[in-house]
Amino acid sequence: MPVSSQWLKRPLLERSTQLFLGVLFAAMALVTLLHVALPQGSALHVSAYTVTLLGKYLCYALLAVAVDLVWGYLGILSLGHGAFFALGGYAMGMYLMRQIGDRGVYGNPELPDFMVFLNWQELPWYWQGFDMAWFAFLMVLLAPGLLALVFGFLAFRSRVTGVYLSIITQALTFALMLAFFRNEMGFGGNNGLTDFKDILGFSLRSDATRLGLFIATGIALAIGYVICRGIVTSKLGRVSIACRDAEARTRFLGYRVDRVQLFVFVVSAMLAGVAGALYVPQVGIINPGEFSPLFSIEIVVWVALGGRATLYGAVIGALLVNYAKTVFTGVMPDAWLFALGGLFVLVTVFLPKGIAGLLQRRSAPPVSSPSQEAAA
Amino acid sequence: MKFSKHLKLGLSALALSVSLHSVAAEDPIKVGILHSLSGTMAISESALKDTMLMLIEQQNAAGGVLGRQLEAVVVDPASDWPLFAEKARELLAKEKVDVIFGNWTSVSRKSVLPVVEELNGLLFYPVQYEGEESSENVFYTGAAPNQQAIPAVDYLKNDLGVERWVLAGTDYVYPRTTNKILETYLKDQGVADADIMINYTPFGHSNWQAIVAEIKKFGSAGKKTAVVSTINGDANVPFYRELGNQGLAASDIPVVAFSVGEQELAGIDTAPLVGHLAAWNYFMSVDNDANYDFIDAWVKFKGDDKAVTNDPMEAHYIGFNMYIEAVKKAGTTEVDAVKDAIIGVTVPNLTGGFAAMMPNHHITKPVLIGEIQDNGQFSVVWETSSTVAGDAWSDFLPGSRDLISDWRAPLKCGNFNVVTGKCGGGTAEVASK
Amino acid sequence: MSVFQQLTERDRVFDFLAPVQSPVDVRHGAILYLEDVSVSFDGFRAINNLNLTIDDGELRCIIGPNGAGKTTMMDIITGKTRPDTGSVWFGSRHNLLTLNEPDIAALGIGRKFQKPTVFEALTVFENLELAMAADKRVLPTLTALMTQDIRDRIDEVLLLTGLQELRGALAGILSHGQKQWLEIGMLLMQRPRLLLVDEPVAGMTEQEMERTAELLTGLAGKQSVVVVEHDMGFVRSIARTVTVLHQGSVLAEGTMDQVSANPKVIEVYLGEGA
Amino acid sequence: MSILRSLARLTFALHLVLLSSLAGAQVSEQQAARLLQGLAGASQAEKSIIVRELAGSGDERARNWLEAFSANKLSRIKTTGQIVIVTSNRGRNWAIADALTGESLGEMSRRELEAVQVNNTLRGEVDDLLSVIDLTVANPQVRLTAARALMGTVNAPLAERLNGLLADEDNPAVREALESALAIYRLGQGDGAAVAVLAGSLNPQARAALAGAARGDDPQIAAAATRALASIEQKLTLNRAAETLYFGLSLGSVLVLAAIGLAITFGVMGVINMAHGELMMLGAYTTWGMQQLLPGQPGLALILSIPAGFLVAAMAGIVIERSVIQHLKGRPLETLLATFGVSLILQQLVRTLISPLNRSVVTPDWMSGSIMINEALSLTLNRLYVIGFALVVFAGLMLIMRKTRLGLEVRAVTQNRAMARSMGIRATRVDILTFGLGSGVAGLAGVALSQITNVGPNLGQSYIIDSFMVVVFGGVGNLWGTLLAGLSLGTINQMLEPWAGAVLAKIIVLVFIILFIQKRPRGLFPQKGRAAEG
Repeated sequence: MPVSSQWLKRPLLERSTQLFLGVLFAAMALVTLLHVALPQGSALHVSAYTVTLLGKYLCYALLAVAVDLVWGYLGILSLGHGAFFALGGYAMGMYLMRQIGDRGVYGNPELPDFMVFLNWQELPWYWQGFDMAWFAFLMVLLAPGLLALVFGFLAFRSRVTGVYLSIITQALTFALMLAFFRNEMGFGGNNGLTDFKDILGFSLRSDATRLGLFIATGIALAIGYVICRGIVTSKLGRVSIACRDAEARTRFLGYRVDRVQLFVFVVSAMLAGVAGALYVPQVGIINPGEFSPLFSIEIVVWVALGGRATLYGAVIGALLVNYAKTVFTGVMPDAWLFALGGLFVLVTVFLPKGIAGLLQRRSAPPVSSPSQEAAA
Repeated sequence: MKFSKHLKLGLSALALSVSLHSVAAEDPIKVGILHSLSGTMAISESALKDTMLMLIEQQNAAGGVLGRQLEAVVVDPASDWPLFAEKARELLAKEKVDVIFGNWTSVSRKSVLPVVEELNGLLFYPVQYEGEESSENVFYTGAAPNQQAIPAVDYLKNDLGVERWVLAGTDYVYPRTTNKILETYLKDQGVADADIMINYTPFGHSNWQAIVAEIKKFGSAGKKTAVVSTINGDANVPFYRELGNQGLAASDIPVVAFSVGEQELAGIDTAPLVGHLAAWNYFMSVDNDANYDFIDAWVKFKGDDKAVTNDPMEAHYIGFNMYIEAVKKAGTTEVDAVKDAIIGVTVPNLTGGFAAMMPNHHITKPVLIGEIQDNGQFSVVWETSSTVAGDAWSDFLPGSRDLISDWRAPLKCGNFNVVTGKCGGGTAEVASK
Repeated sequence: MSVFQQLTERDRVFDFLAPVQSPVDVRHGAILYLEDVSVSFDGFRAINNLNLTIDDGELRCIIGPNGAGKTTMMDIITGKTRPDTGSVWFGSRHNLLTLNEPDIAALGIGRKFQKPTVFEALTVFENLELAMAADKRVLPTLTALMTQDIRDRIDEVLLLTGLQELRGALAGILSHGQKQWLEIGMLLMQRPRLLLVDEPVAGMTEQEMERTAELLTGLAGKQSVVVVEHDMGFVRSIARTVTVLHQGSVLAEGTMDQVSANPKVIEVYLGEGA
Repeated sequence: MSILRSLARLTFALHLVLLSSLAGAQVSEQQAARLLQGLAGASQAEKSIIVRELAGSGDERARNWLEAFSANKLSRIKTTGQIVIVTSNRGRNWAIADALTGESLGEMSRRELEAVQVNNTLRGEVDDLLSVIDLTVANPQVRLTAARALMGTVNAPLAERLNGLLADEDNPAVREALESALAIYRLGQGDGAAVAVLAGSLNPQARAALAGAARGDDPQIAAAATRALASIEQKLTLNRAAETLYFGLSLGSVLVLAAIGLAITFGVMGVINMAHGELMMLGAYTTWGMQQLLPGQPGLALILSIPAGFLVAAMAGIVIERSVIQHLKGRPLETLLATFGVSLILQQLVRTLISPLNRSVVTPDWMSGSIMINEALSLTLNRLYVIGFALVVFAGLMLIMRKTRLGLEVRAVTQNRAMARSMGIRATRVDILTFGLGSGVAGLAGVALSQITNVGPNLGQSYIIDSFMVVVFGGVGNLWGTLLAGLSLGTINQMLEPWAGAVLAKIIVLVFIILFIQKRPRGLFPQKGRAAEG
C-alpha cells in the first residue's frame, strides 16, 4: 500500500511542536546573531567557544530525544544507547580521519597516523569507502541501525524485556567499549580518532564551520524531534504505548509487538547515531569512553529529569544537566558526582514525571513498568 | 571571588557570553592548569595541580617575573577526554591564559593538541609518553621512549644478563608503541622471536593468574628472564600480588615498570613488590639537596608529612622553571617570542644535573633505575652516565625512522622527513611499499 | 481486513454483528477442537487430557472451581501457553499450536481477560481504535489515517457499551465495570470469529449484567462465544450448554439443569461452592 | 660477562667460606668495621667479594649484616662515616642503630644518611651464601628451602661441600633436593648419568638444565635429555590442565561471591541494586579500617572484618532500602536508576572522606604464598581461601533460605505478596531483612576482594556488570543457578584466556551471555509456571 507521509505532517500542525520548533530556531538565530553581528569585545558577544559548547548540548539533546522515544513510549529502558551514539561518532570520525589525507604527521596519504606508527601495512577493509562523504554519512545511519536491528531482533523475538533488556543493553555497550579499546580493532584504541582537519572541505578550525555545525545540529534536532513526534502521534505511537503498558494484551489484539519494538528501537538508534556524528567534529575527538555504561545511564537520567514520554522534556533535561555539569566541574569538582547521584535519586523518587510533569497539568501518560505487565 | 568568576564562566556558557578581558601590561601572567580533579585520573593529576600552585606561590614570593605576578587559573576536565579539549579552549579563548601546564594521559593530550595549535597556545606536558609527536605549541617535559624504555632494557641486558623478555602492558597506545619500539630494538640486538613474549590486558585487569603462570612457564626455559611492564595504574597491585603468590621473586624474574611511581606505591601493600624495578628520570629518594629542599617545600605546602613526590612533578618543576627563564629571556609572555626563546634554555633538575630544552621541544633527562623498597621508595641501582635527549621520532618504528623535528628557524618543522626532504612527513614509507 | 472492505460495509447497521470473512473452515460445524490436551507446571497438571469442542455460532459457558484450569485453557487456545501434549484446532484447517498470539488473534479469536486489561494510558476512544480490525503490520500502522467511517464504527461501539460520555477519558480512570465494558467493546471492534470471555460481569451492577447477557446472547449465532464465569445467576441467564471443568479435564457437559443435577458436579463444585 | 666474573669470585669466596667455617674463626671488631666500611664505598665487583668474607667470617652478626645489606637497610652516616642499620625507614626521619654494637642511635634525617647500594645480582649472591649457611641448621624445613634455592647455582667448590653435607643428610626430601641440585651441576659438566636423576623432576631449574643439555653437543646426552624432557612435558600438560581448572574455579568463586548477594536482592525481591558493587566496596574498606585499628595483626583484623564487613554493608543496604527502594515498589527500572545514583554518591563519599587513592590492605602471612602440590603445580593460598569462603557463604545462604523462618517468609512474600500479608507476614520487615542480608553478603564479598585486588573507590564498578551477568545467566531467583553460572563463566573465561587474550576472552564471554539470554530469556534454571510469567 502507498506509504503516506501524513504521519510526518501531523506534528507540524500541533501547537506543542510548533512552540518547540519556534523556541529552538529563535534561540539558534539569537546565538548566530550575537556571534556574527557583535564585535569580540562586546559584553553580549557569543564566542566561538560558547557556540561549540551549545552545539554539543544540542547533540546531547537529540540523543536524549532518541532515548525518550524508546523508554518513554515503548517502555524499553536502554542502558546502551551510548553505543549507538558512539558508532555514529566513529563513522563520522573515520570520514574525518580520511579527510586528513597526507597532512598527518607521517604524511601517509592512505593510513591514519595511529596505524602508521603501529606499522599497519594497509587500510583494513572496514575503513574502505569512508573517504567518500556520502558513504560515511550513510554509515552514520546504518552502523547503529544494523546493530540495533540484529540486537533488537534477537532480544524482542525472544521477549527479553524490562530489567533483563536493560542489563543486556548495558552488557552490549560494555562489550563494545572493551572491543574498541583493543588496538587490533583498528579504531585507534584508547586514543580513539582525533586531530581532524576539515569536513566537506571546510576547515574545522574556522569559526564559520563551527557555527555551521551548530546550526546543522539544531536542524538535526528539529528534524529528529518531528520524526519522533510523528511516530508517537501516529497510531503506531499509541500501539507503542499499548506495548509499554500491556504487552500481552497488545499481542491478543493482533499486533506483532516484537516488530513494533524493533522498528522504534532501530529508528531511535539511528537518531542516536546522527547525534554522535554531529558531536564528533564539534568536540574534535571520539574514543571508546563514549561506550562507557556510565555515559549511557547518564543519558537516561537526563530524560528522567526532563520528564519521560514528552520528548521536549528530554531536550530540557539534556540541556539542564549538561549545563549544570559545565558549571559544577568548574566551581566545585568534587561536588559534581554528589549532585549527579542525588539527581538520580531525587528525580526517580520524588519527581517521576520530571520537569515536564510540573509544567503541564494534563501530564504525560502515567508510566507503569512493562516488566510487571509483561504477561499480565 | 573564585566562585563568582566561575559562576560568570558558567553563565557565559549559557549563550550570554560575557568576556571582559583586556590584557594590560601590569596584569598578572595567567598560568592555566589543566589537570583532572575528579574522575579516574584525579588520583594522579590532582597532585600535579598542587605542584603547580606551589611553584607559582614560590615564584610570586620571589617577586614574580618581569615585575608581574603569576595567577593560576584552575579548571577541571574531570578525566573526560572531550572535556579536555573544551576546557583548553576555555583557558585560551576565554581566560586568555599565557601558558598551560596540564594533561596526563596521551589521549587527553591528543584531544587538546588541535585546540592549542589552533589558538596558538603553550602547553607543557609532564608525563612519560610514547613519543611520535612534536607540536610547535607543546613542550614535552616527560620522558620519550628513548629516555626510559630503551635504557631500562639496556640495563637488564648488560647488568642482569637478561636474555628472555616478557613485554606486558595494558592495551592502549603507550604500551603498544613502547613495546613495538622495544621489540624492534631487541631484535636488532639479535634477540630471537622465541625469546620475546608480548601480552596485553584491559584497564584495571585484576585476574592475573593465567598470565603470571604463562610468564612463569616462559621464564623456566633456562635463560635469565625479565618482565618489562607498561601495565597501567590499578592493574599493578593484583599483578605483583599474583607474582608474589606464585613465587616469582624479583631475584628470579625481575619486573621493570614504567608506570609505577611513588604515588602508586603509596596505595599498595609493597611487600610483594620489594626488589622489583622501575625506570624513571627522577626518584623521591634521590640523594641530592635540591631534591630534599623540593620535598621539604612540598611536604610543607601539603601539610602532610607522608606526601610523596614523583617523576611527573619533577617534570613540571623543570617545565615551569624553563618557562620562567624563557619569559625573562624574551622579555615578554607573547607566545611566539617565548617559543623561540625557550629552545636551548637550561635549568637545574632535581637529580643534581641540568635539563635543556631541545629544538624538538623535548628535554634532556638522566635515566634512573630504582629498586622498590618496603617503605614505598626506590633505591637507585643504576643511572645513565650523562643525560639523554628526548627523541620525538623513534628510530625503531618504520614510519618515523626518517623523521626529525626542529622548531628553530629556518626549518621550523615538527616532522621533517630527511629522505624526501619534505616537511609534513613526506611519503617515504609509502614509496618503500 | 483492509480499509477498502470496511468502506463496502458502511451501509450495514450494527455492522459489528456482521459475520467476519475469515478463512476458518467450519464445514464440519465445529469451530474449536481441543483433543487430549495436557499441560503441567513444575509437575502440577493444570490441564489433564482435556477434550472440548465448540460449534460454530455456539454460546458456551464453562464453569469450575478455582484451579480447574479455565484460564490455562484460554492461554492455550490463544497461544500464550504451549501444551505438553494434545492438539488444538481452529475450524478444521488451522492448527493453533503452530501459531503465535498475533496470528491467532488475526485469525479471529478474541479474548477478554479475567482481570480487565485495557490500555490505561490511552483514552477510551484510542483503546477501541487500536482494537479495531485493520492491517496491523508496522508500517501500515504508522501511516494509518483516522477516517470518518472509523469514527462512526467506534461511535457505534461506544454507544453500545454506553461509554460515549467517556470517549475522551483515559481508560485508567474508568470504574471496574466500565473497564469490563470497554474490554468487551474492544472485542467487538476486533470482530472475532470466536470470543473467549473470562468473567465478564465481575464487579458489574445488576443492569450492567443484564445488558452484558443481552449482548453476548445477541452475538451468539453469528460468532461463537465461550464464557467463563463464576456468577451462577448470570450463567443460568445466558447458558445453553454448560461445561464443568475439574482438575483440568471435563467433568460434565449439558444444559444448566442437567449439569447442576449431576451428582459428581454437586460433589466437587456446588457441594463446596454454594 | 659480568656473570662469569662474579662466578669466578664465587669460587674464590667459597674457599673462604669453607676454610673459615671449618675453622669457625671470629672476626675482630676492626676487621668487621673495615669490611663494612669497604662495603659502603665498594664497586659491585668488590662488594661481592666482601659479602663473601663477611659470610665466611663465621661471626654470628654476619647473617644480620648480610640481611640488612640485601634488604637495603645498611647505611653510612655521611658526616662520621659510621655504618648503621636502619631499623625503621618509614617517614622522613629514620631510626638507626650501630651496625657493630647494635645500640640504637635514635632518628636521623635522610639527608644525613647514605644507603649502601645493593642490587638483585648481589642480593642473589647473598641469598646463596645464606642458603649454604642454612644447610647446616637443625630445622629440616629451612634446609629444604635452602637446598631448593641452591638448584642451578651450584659450582665446583660448593659441589664438594654439598657432597659432604649430602653424606650426613638424613631427611629424604632434603636429600632429593640436594641430589638434583648436584645433578644439575654435573649435567652442566657433561655427566650423562645425571640425566637419570633429573628425569621426571618437575623443578623448573632441572628442566632448564635438561633443556640446556638437549641443546648440547654430546649426542647421547642430548638424546637422553630430550627423552627425559618429553616425559616431563607429559606430566606438565596434566598439571597445566589442573592449574587452568583451578584458575577457573578461583575466578568463578570471586564471581559467585560478587553475584550471590545480588541473586538475593534481584532474584528474590526483584530489586535492581546498582549500588551492589559499592556495598562490596564498603566491605573492602571495612577490612582496611580494621587493619588500621589493629596495626600489626592483619590476620586477626581480617577475621574480625568478616562480621564487621557484613554488618556495615547490611546497615548501608537497609538505609538504602528504607530511604529509596521502598518508595519505588514495583518500578524496577526506576529502582535501577535510583540505586545507580546511590552508587555514585557512595563512591564520591569514599573519595572525599577517605581518599581518591587506593588503600593498601595487607595480606596476612597465612594467606600469601602458595601450597606446593608438586614442583610444577602450586595453588596460591589467597585464592584457595577465597574459593573456600565463597562455598561457605553459599552454603550459609542456602541454609538461611531453606531452613529458617526468614527464608520461608521470604519465599512466601516472593511468590504472593498479598497472600503472605494476609497470612500475617510483615512484608516490609521481610523486605528489610532480605535486602540487609543481600547487602551484607556483598560486604563479605568485599572483604574477600580486598585480598585479591585494589581497595579503592572504583572497586565496585569493576564487578557490578559481571555480577548481573552471572545472576541473569544462572536464572533469577535461583541460588544454585548463580553458583553454577559463576563457576562455569569463570572457567570458560580462564580456558579462553590463553589463546584469546584477556581482553578478547572477556568480550567473548559477554557476547556469549547476551546470545544465551536471547535463547533462554530466563537463564539456566528458569522458574516455570504462571507465577513466573507474572
